[in-house]
Amino acid sequence: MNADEISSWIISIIVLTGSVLSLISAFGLIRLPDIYTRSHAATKASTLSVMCILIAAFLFFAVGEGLYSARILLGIVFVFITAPVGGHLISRAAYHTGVTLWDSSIQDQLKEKKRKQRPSSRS
Amino acid sequence: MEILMSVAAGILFMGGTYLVLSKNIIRIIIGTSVISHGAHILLLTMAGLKTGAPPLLGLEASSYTDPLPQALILTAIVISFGVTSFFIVLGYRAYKENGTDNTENMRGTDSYD
Amino acid sequence: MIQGILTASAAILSLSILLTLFRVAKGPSMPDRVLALDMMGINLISLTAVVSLIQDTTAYLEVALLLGILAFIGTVAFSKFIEKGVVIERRRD
Amino acid sequence: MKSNDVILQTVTNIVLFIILMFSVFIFFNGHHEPGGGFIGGLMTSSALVLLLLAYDLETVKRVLPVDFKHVTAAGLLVAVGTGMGSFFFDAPFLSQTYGYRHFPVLGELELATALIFDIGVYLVVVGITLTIIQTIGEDR
Amino acid sequence: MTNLLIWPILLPLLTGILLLFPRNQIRFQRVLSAVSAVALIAVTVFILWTVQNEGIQTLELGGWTPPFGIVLVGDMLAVLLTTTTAVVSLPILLFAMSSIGKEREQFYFYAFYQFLITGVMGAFLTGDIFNLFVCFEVMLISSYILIVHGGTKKQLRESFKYVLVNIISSAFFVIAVAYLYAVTGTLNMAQLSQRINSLESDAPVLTVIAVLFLIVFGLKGALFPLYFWLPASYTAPPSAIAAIFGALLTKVGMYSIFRTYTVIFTHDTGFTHQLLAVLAACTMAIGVIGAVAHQDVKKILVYNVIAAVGFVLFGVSTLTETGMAGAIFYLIHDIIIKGALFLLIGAMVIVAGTSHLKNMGGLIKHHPRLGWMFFTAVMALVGVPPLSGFIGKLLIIQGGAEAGQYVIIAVMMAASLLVLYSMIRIFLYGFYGQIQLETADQYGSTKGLLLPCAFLIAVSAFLGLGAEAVYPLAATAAETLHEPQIYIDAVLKE
Amino acid sequence: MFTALHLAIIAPFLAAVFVPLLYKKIPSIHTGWFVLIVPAILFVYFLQYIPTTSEEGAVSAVFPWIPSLGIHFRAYVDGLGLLFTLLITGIGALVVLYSIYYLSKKRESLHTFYTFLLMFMGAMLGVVLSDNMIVLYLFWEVTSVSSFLLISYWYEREKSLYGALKSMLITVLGGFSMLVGFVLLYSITGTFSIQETIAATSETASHNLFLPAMLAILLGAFTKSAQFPFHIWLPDAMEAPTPVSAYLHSATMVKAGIYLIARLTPVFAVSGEWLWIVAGFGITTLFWGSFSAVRQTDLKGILAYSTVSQLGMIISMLGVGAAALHFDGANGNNVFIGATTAALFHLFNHATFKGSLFMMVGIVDHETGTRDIRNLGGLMTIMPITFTIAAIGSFSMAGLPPFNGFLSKELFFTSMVNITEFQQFNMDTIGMVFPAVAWIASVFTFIYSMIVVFKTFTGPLQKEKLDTKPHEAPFGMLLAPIVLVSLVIVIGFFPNVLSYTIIAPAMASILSPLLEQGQQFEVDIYFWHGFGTPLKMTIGVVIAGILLYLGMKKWKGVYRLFPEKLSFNNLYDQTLDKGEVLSQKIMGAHMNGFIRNYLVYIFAFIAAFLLITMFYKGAFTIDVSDTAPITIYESILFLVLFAAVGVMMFTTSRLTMIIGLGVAGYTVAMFFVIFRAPDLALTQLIIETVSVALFLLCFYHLPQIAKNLEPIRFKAVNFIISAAVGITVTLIGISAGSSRMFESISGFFKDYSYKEAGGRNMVNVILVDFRGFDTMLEILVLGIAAAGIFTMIRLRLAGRDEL
Repeated sequence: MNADEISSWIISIIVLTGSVLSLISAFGLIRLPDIYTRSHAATKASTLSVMCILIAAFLFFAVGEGLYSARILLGIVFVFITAPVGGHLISRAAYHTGVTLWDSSIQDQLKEKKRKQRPSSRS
Repeated sequence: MEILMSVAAGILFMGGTYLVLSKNIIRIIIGTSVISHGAHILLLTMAGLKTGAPPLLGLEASSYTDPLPQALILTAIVISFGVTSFFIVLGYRAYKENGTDNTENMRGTDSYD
Repeated sequence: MIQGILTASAAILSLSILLTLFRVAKGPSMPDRVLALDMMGINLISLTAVVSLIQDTTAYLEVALLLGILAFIGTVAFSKFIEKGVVIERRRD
Repeated sequence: MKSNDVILQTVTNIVLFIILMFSVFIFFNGHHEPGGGFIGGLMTSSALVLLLLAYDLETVKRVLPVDFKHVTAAGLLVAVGTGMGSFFFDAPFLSQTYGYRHFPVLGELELATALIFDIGVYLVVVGITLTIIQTIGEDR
Repeated sequence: MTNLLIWPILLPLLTGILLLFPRNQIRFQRVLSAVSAVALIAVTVFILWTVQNEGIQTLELGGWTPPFGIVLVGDMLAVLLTTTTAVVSLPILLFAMSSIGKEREQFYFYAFYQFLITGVMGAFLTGDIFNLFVCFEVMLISSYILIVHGGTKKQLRESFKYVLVNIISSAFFVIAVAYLYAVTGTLNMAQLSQRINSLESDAPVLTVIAVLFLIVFGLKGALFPLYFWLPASYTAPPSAIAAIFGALLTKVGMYSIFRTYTVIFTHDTGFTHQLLAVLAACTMAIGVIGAVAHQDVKKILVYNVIAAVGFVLFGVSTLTETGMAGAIFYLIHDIIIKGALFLLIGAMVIVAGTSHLKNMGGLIKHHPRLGWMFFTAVMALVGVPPLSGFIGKLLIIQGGAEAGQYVIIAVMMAASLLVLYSMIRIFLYGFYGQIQLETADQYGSTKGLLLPCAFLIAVSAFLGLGAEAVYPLAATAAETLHEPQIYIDAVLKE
Repeated sequence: MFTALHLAIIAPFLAAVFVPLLYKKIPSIHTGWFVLIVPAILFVYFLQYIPTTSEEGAVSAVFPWIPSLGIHFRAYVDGLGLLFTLLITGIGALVVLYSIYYLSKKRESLHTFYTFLLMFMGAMLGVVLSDNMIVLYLFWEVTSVSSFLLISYWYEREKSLYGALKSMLITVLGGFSMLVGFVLLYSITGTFSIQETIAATSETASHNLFLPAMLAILLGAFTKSAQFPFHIWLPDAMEAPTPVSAYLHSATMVKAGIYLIARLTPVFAVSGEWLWIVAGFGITTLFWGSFSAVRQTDLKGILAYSTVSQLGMIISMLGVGAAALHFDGANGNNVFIGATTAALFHLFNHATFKGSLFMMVGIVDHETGTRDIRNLGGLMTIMPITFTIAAIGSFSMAGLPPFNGFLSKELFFTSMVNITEFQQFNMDTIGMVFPAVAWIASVFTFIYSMIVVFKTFTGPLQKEKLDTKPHEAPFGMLLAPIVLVSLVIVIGFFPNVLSYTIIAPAMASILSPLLEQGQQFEVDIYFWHGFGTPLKMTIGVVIAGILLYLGMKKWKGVYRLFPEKLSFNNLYDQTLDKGEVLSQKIMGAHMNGFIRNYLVYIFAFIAAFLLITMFYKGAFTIDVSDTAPITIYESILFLVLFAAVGVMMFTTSRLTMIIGLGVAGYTVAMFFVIFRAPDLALTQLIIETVSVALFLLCFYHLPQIAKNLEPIRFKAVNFIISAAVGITVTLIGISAGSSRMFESISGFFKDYSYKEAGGRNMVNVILVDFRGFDTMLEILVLGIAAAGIFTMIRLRLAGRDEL
């Protein structure tokens, strides 16, 4: 087993890990009870999965063809920046449009805060 | 694969046709978009899905995919984008002006006498 | 063998796309669907990357990056639409 | 509802830069790698759309005081103009040519008239996307 | 002279682009578009002259030899039609200037008009089936906008339907091209012709594709049973726009059937052309039935557009040189006379203040010139010699007789009679009958509207009386279509 | 060559151009005086052809109009043409003269009247003097059109319009049919020249298009000559001003059909069908016209039906005369020649007496304000000259001596009796009908002739029923009818004035095959030709006629046996009415403005056409040998696409639908990636995103989609249609993909993209270089769309009154 093959194996393992992670997060998306919990699965786990796979791709081309692809790096950075923001925006939208929490949720801090602000809020 | 993709195009056409045949403006407009997706998929399929490198000569592969259909699809996609966006706005304006999103109420009077 | 693993990964990724689509279809709320869409976008990035590994070509890397950008823009647009009903505001007050 | 979009706006500022860079890159690379006028133009306009999403029409208009309809027309003019350039060489309409030229600092570069044509395409695409979105956005 | 053939496309295109800049300078817009329209006539006539003297002209765009690049082919049919288009576009433009209204002029009316002409010219001249699609789209998107231009309720309502049908037909156009490419591996019409005609065995799938093309172009050209979209959408926009539609839009669809069914799909004429003939007969019938059913002058005319489609396509379906020459002649005539009639009806509606026959009457009292022009135009439409409709009809009948289609000839003559009936009713109850108008300009005046109509009628008369000058051109065109090898040799230069 | 002859033919048209000018510039003089010059000069001009045609035969001059189609304007003057020409110009001059007094220059718009009249005159000249069928057809149609205009001259009257429309529809129907007939003849002989067709008779007769061509042409002739059952237009055409009736409906236009039959006799006479059809229709019309005339109360109505009847008579004689061509030579044994003589002679006579009668009616109408015989009576003393005219005209029409009508009636009876001796086509048996019907019809002719004279001029004067106080007409108005009745008398006494100048040359044209070089027909018409069957028949007619006239009240009930509902007039009206209602039903049934229905039809037709073609032609093939393999993730992606489409189809939330569209679009992009099209994937992705953004932008304003808006049946139809479309697309896709027949042209792009166009991305090179034109037009589409959207949103003219 030479270096090339070893690296290939490593890369493919990372890819597989990434994809399994993605599958898990997909299950999370389906199984979890409300949007706020689902958003954890959707944003965190799948961000990790895509990171894995992009890194694997970077390695693949770096090792295989000696190509250090700036695009992949850029992509990684980009996903890293934007994924949380996206999750944030969706959750916020959900909350503002009054999507209810799971029955078993214990805490809703924002609600209390909002209640205090209500007189000034124009909502 | 070609057969599967032909079926896919057929499904897109079917879905698009079904949507287009409903009475609602939104559904109709979306239906046209779906139909054009079907047309593009079909154009790609018809050229043959033979394996080969993407049509980039830098890759120095032994065989390349047929680039011509891709160029045609690109043209078709862009055109249908222009037309669709026009159609969206048209649907919106038609709704605003006629006050209905139901095409059954958009018949227009056709009197003979 | 490696091709096999990569193909399997691609299959798993497609499967998770299919699963997210279930969420898109089911909802129940709009944000649920958008969330699922966001995740689907991310999975598509992964899938694109895997496919470019399978085909051993760098031609799709732009696609992957672009997908990231667009998934983001799409998410922003949808969540703004849900939250405010308007996608682009004339003037913020 | 007054809302607080600080997070979005901050991220947008960064991301916008990335997208615009990428779009210019993809535009110039178009002749050899995936990309070109359409995609570059669409990227640029999607960057501007992001700007519109994060801010609002008036702000963007202040930042970019351009009539995008004229951008569209100019783009068309550029594209048609490149085609007509071949009239001076008695070549058929839309004949393209290319050559390599040495530039100081930049080194050897390929110069293709097709690129000018592509600039036309780019301008048109940017022009129309923004025209459409602005027009609809301004509609009441 | 290399680039001669591009000018009919380039001229309106450039004009249109330039008109996009100064939106509010109506004077500039008018002058530029009129100048461009005149120049277009000059250019197309010059090309016609060149083609007549030197044979088929081609222009390999970008310098790429066909079939790899796009080639513009100016054969006699295409060139005749571009010339006719140029000739009809000028008077309609002038008519628009005095009737369309300031607001529309400010909102790019002239630019869209020029773009429409660009698309039409491109569709006539191109020798590439996919480029034909693109040209169609240019034409269609301009037509969408022209139909809705002004945004009245009726326009929005009808243009929605019009756009919808056309989007669907465009999608089918794309898949038709896809199928054709899959089977033949090329897009160039000349090479398509060459390849399909070189087939030894019969290719049933090509027949299916031919039928698909017939459907696609039939949708654009309002062939039975795909004409549903036409009547309402042609009556929605202002008269000038309706005129250019009535004159040109369906004609492009007809031209495409003409082209594909003579140059390309001639491998199974027993099926395809018989189908075309039957559909043509049904089209005539339904067109005149619709024309008889209505009392609204615009509707009557619009259904006559459909009937004309049947006449021309019947000529095409005969596949005889006489029949095709007749179809070409009739096509040219129909472009001119439909333009004239739409303008006249438009003027009529303006002066009568209504488009319904019941509310009209006695217009001839105050508007004799309008009335007599209308009468002349109707006679030309019906095919009363020596006006322009006659020669085409005669040749189509001859071609039909050569092809043995006696039943369809009978249908055609019956349809012609009903065309006469439907149109003469407008004259009888609109221009004749009880006088309804108190003064000449009770509702509107014909100022500036009659000259364009007169011009078109003069052209029609010239086509009929001077048929000797025009017929050889149509005959040459028909010969090229009848012998595709001429076309193939000219394009592929083998 | 454009000769003086051509000029003479189109002179009326040229003159017509100046009429409005004269009317405007010189209002003090009645425009008719200027117009009168034209027919007068032409009459004199054509008189000089008499020696030529009677001695040398035909004169012709060719002016090439569309020689490449074999359409030459060949002016051809022979005996037959000249006969008609002289009638047209001669009667034309008289009618114009009459009209000068009839039409007031103050009240009427004379310029239109005379323009139409001159157009008509020119057209008639053209019909009878053209050798080319197409040119003949041209002028034929112009006569229809100009007569339409003349009938509808008083355009504010409802009845004028009705009559004009009727005459136009029927005559143009015939015209079209005739044109088809000409084309069929052309496809047999290859020439449009009548003379050449006659020369080629031997080969035409056996052709299988011979009979259709004949029938088609006869339809044209019958409609024009108002033959039963197409005669219904003629009575309604009486709404025209009387000069028009006198001219068109007695002397000229209706005789165009007769001209055509006469002209083409040599071509068709060889067939028995011709004989039977022409003679049969003629005799039927003769009877029906005369029978119907008796029941009319309007003087013009009587004359109209009388014209119908007389035309039938002439045509029956022409039909019978065709029997002559079944024999050789023009010797005394060939008795059937006499029928042709009679036809031509009566043609002339009819023009004279009917013209005068029409003018007489016009005078009565003009001076009393009515033409209804129930209101008229006792005018004999007040209008003696008019009475004289009426009497002479009517007696001639009734066939009484010593007027010319008697002579032609005798000849008519002779020919009818003779035909029963013809040995072919069952003429000798069933042919007995001809003399019988002819006699009965003549009785009715006698009756209505008496009605015209006696109901108008004798009996009590009913002043209270008249609008004006009747008095004799001015001399100018009487001049023209006086000329005509003088002709009636002169020809009555000296019939042979016409024999060799006009009738014999005309017969030479009709029966040309019978003549040898330099030979002429012998035409002798005498008052006294023995106390034979014809004379007995005439005497019988007079006796029966007088009896029936006197006892009219007793048998008038016969007419009530023919219910109004079964008349051809009613048929015509019903056809138009029911036709309109039916067409409205047809259109209303499917053109209901509901776009969904239109689309259902369109899609159904598309699917049906394609599937039928496919299975009829056996085009469906599957060939899997050259296809790419299917991998798992591709099939899962396929499922994603499928699911997305399903979501879109069945959701009721607009946002879900838009998301579904986005998913479908992204999946399509993914397929582009898998199938190695990075450029496409990039474009598709961005465009999908922008489209979704646009949807969101616009649909914020739109309402939610109503649930369960559509009933199950509606959905089921949609589903079936859409499934059919989907299946069609798939099937054709599979079979087209399986039957690749040629190598694609794309190899070129691989070879030359970099070498010639300097780019490594082939797709991009194709877009900007190889197919740059596509791209240019494509961005134009985008530009137009953007400008259009801008326009659509900004420009709102709604609320304006749009027509």
